Amino acid sequence: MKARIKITLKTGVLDPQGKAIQNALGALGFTGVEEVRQGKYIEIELQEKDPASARSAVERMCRELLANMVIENYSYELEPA
Amino acid sequence: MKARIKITLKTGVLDPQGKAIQNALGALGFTGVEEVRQGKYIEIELQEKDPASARSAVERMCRELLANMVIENYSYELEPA
Amino acid sequence: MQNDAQKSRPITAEVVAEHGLKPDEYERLLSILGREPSLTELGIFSVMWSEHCSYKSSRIWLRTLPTSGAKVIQGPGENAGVVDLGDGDAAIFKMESHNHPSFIEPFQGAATGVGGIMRDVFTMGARPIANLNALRFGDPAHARTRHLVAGVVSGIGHYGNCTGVPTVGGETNFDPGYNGNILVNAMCVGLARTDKIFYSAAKGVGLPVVYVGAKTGRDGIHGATMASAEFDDKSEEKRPTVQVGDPFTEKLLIEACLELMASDAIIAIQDMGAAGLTSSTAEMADKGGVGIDLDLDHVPQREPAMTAYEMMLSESQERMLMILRPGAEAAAEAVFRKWGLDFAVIGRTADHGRLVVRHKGKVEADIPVPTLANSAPVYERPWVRTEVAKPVLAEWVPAPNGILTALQAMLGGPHLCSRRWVWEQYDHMVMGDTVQRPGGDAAVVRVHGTCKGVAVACDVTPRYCAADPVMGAKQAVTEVWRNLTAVGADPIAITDNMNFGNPERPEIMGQFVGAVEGMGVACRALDFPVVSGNVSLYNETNGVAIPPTPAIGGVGLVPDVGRVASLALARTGDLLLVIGREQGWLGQSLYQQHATGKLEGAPPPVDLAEELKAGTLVRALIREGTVAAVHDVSDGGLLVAIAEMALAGGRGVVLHPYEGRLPAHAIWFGEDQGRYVLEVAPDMADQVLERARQLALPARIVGRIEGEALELKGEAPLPLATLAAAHEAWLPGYMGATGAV
Amino acid sequence: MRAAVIVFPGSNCDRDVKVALEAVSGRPAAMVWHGDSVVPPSDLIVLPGGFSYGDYLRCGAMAAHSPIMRDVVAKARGGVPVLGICNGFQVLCESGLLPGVLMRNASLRFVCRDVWLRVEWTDTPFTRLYARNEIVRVPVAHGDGNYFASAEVLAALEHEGRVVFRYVDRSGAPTPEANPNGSQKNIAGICDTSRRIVGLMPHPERLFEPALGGTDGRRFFESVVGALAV
Ligand SMILES: Nc1ncnc2c1ncn2[C@@H]1O[C@H](COP(=O)(O)OP(=O)(O)O)[C@@H](O)[C@H]1O
Ligand SMILES: [Mg+2]
Repeated sequence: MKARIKITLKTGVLDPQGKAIQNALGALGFTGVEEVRQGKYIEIELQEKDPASARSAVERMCRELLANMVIENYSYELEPA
Repeated sequence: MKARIKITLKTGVLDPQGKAIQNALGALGFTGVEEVRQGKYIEIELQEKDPASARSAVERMCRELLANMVIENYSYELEPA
Repeated sequence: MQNDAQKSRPITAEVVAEHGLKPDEYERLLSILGREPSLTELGIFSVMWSEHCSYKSSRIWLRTLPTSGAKVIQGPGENAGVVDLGDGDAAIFKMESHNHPSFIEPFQGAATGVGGIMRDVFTMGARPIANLNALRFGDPAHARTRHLVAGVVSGIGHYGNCTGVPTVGGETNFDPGYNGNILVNAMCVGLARTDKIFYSAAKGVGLPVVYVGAKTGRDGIHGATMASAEFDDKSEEKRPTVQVGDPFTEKLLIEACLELMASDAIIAIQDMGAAGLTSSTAEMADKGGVGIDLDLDHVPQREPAMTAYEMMLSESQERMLMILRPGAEAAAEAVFRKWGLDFAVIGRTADHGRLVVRHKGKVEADIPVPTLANSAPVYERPWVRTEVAKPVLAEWVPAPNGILTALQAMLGGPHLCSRRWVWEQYDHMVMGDTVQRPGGDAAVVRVHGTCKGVAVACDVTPRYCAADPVMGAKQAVTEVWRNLTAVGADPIAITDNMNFGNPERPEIMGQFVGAVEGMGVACRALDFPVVSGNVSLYNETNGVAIPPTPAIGGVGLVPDVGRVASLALARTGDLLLVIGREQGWLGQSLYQQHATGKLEGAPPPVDLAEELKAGTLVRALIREGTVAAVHDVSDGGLLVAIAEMALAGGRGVVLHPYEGRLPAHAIWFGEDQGRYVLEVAPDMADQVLERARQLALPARIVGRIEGEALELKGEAPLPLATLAAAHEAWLPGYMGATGAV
Repeated sequence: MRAAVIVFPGSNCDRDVKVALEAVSGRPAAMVWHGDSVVPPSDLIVLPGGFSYGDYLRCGAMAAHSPIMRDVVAKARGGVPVLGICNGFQVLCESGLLPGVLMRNASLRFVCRDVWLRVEWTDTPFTRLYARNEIVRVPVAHGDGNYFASAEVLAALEHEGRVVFRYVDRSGAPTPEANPNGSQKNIAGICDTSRRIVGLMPHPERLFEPALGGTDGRRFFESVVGALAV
């Protein structure tokens, strides 16, 4: 299966990249940009065919490596490859 | 409106991060990880209420700043904030 | 076999053109092969015959450069040049351009440029100890400049910082002449033992040909030919050829190669640079006088369904090719696996003298090696000498309202402002041997575990070269020599990066010929041979060429890092002396540009005999400890040099008013060559002046270190704080937060 | 003193810190490969600076999961002093031995320059020979040194006196200008509750002899060598 994982900063955690993008957009003349938050997007191809076990694997990958739970949240979708 | 933007590497473009993550997952004992690709996930809050103009603004943001069109593709969803 | 080789896409005129081969060049290929090439063979020849790999326009002129000397161990012809540092130590170095890729994708283009030049150095057995980069951007006001600066600088930092090699120096210029073609010239210096230097000749038959490093993908296919093609507005379409670098893999590759090199497993080794597998196999086989049988099935591949054509032309980064001693495979593989790198035997050397490329059991190419390596056309392109304008008299250039006001304006502008914003993004201290950091005349990196140091600097003044390529190139070589001298080093040798426009235009070719001539003259007079280099032509967009830019990188030896000089003023009460002839030369000077908005006339002449005398004296004074600070006089002239010394040391100077016959502004801002500013204790001044006099070198006292401002009779004092603020503000102000994303 | 320096793929200050340790202690430091499972008996474990695993994903994240770290964590919990410099500090945070995380510099640019540090506490093995509130000059060289922790953690760090180094100006004031990366409270280095595990972004090993332009970093190593002289 294929996992599409989004890793985002928890609210309240400052996001220098997001800020910089927001400023840059302003400098480029884009108005009305109220907030920008930057996170990570990770795609993983798994041999696993069974949704349940794929799900638990991805859960563990996120908690153990992909996300730093101090500052980040994660969410993901699974789909048959 | 709110834009959820995914920036991904074009196929064929080397993704050192993805490769490193794949190796690390293997070292952590996750088997059957066939490929990992890392991209960016960006959320933007826009004052704009009109979907059509929001869309065209986001398109331009992606092309002009957010995505490096030399090596990256982008895709996004728009939703009422 | 040949039938196999011919079974593939028909070679039409379009296909030939796509490969950048001129019709007459294709005719030449047909007669050499005696048959129509396969598509793979056409691709192979197109990269081998590209300007970038074949040097077909520059070769005959490069031959005229002095390349030997008492300290030269290896001159041009290998991956990098090698010079002797004594005690069994050798410095291995080279400079190479990544101009076109950096214009198209500044971050990756610059990053892979750094990676490529480091591989040229460690492939010879050296651990890289210093990186430098010479950067030329367009007009700051040009729409793309800011974006290019941000991308190039972070790309260079990204790669050098991650590999743990200090980036200790370079140049950053802005000039509208580079609006359409920026220059990114990367230089790397490495250290090796003289008895452990590795070469690329694949000597011996039946030896394993080994591929190590990263996997091969479809990266930068035709990068080599692209680097030799003139830009036009459609260049955007060339974008997919940009390669992505992985400094992490490079770092592992450095460690793995050096670890294996400590054994005797390697017979020959060479990086896969431009034209990857093609040029590395061809060059190694040719130098070893052997043939090679390659089986592409064994090449580690990153993408499915790669063709022989793609594998032979791929420019995927972080790859090396080695010829091993038979039986050493297992031990060698263990080393590369330990470092998590691919290792594959992809062929064997053979006695048939041909490069035979098989893929899936089919012969895709079968070419006699000598033909492949040496049959590239060599052109003696028509050229015309550059007209040199008459010298500009100092009187013709208007005086400023105030000398110090002009100084502040100039130091606070793009040409003379502090480059700190750039070099603070580079780790210039990693490896723990950086004795002199960026910001001075030359950086000094200690030879690890000794008290010796390697001094490095790179330089060229394109406005001088544009006005007079011969004198400009002479000046570039000399200024590098002077920069090394100013820190107390014995200059040893140079590498160069010749950046020019389209050589098919006689006036451009004339610039190249003139520059090579000027370099040769200076190198001979200063005993400062050329041991490596690189040529980048076709730096031209819609018929507009860059200013001729022969970038020179120099290496020198500091016998004792405890006896180096810096430009920072050290002691209040000391006197400042200037040595060297002063004639107030304002033609092509930054002051002329500041005052008139134009650059006119001939550039300042270089007197190599006087340079030698001045340099020898300065070096002696530094080693005796007679001088507390030294700075050579270059861009902006005497007053700019003094101001830079004051800023670096945080000490003010009371300037002695000039009372000679020349206009004062010509004395303060003239760019006469061959000069140094020295800080000496008052009781030593007479002795130093006397020693200069004995050498018939003009020398005089120009000021005294005192207070916290620059003071000149008849003008309001210029506080250092004010000057520093202006000097430091321009670049950060210009860049703002860009490059951040 | 027996020191062990852990070498991750991509570490690049391992040799620098080895040189400093050996110069001060006069004893060879053991270089321990990330793939090993045991750290040889040591009085001190050092996680050096660099770009372990290319700093991909998050700085220090992958190194924190490399085989050797299990034993490093075990020995640290068992009382062996552990020092993390720059990337090593990031690894300590990612592995949970120290709280918080090091985020991208607020400027989003890599920064390499000397900074002024205030030594806040001298009761760690690494700061004994400094004076409390002494101002020292030490280089930083990082792109991700922006210390972040939750309000509770920050309060605890301050209250328990675990902020060991702070970025300050020359006069000792923790101003925003003196902060090279946007760290909360100008935090440059912290320790754990046992005060034996210390992580900092600046590189004391880079200014420990006159030839390199300064010696303020030297006492850092003299402190720990003295403390552990056995
Ligand atoms: N301008 C030059 N001056 C002296 N030597 C040069 C010059 N240009 C190229 N060379 C030498 O020609 C050889 C081939 O150059 P290049 O193709 O850039 O090396 P590589 O293939 O290793 O990148 C090298 O030995 C290089 O030092
Ligand atoms: Mg090479």
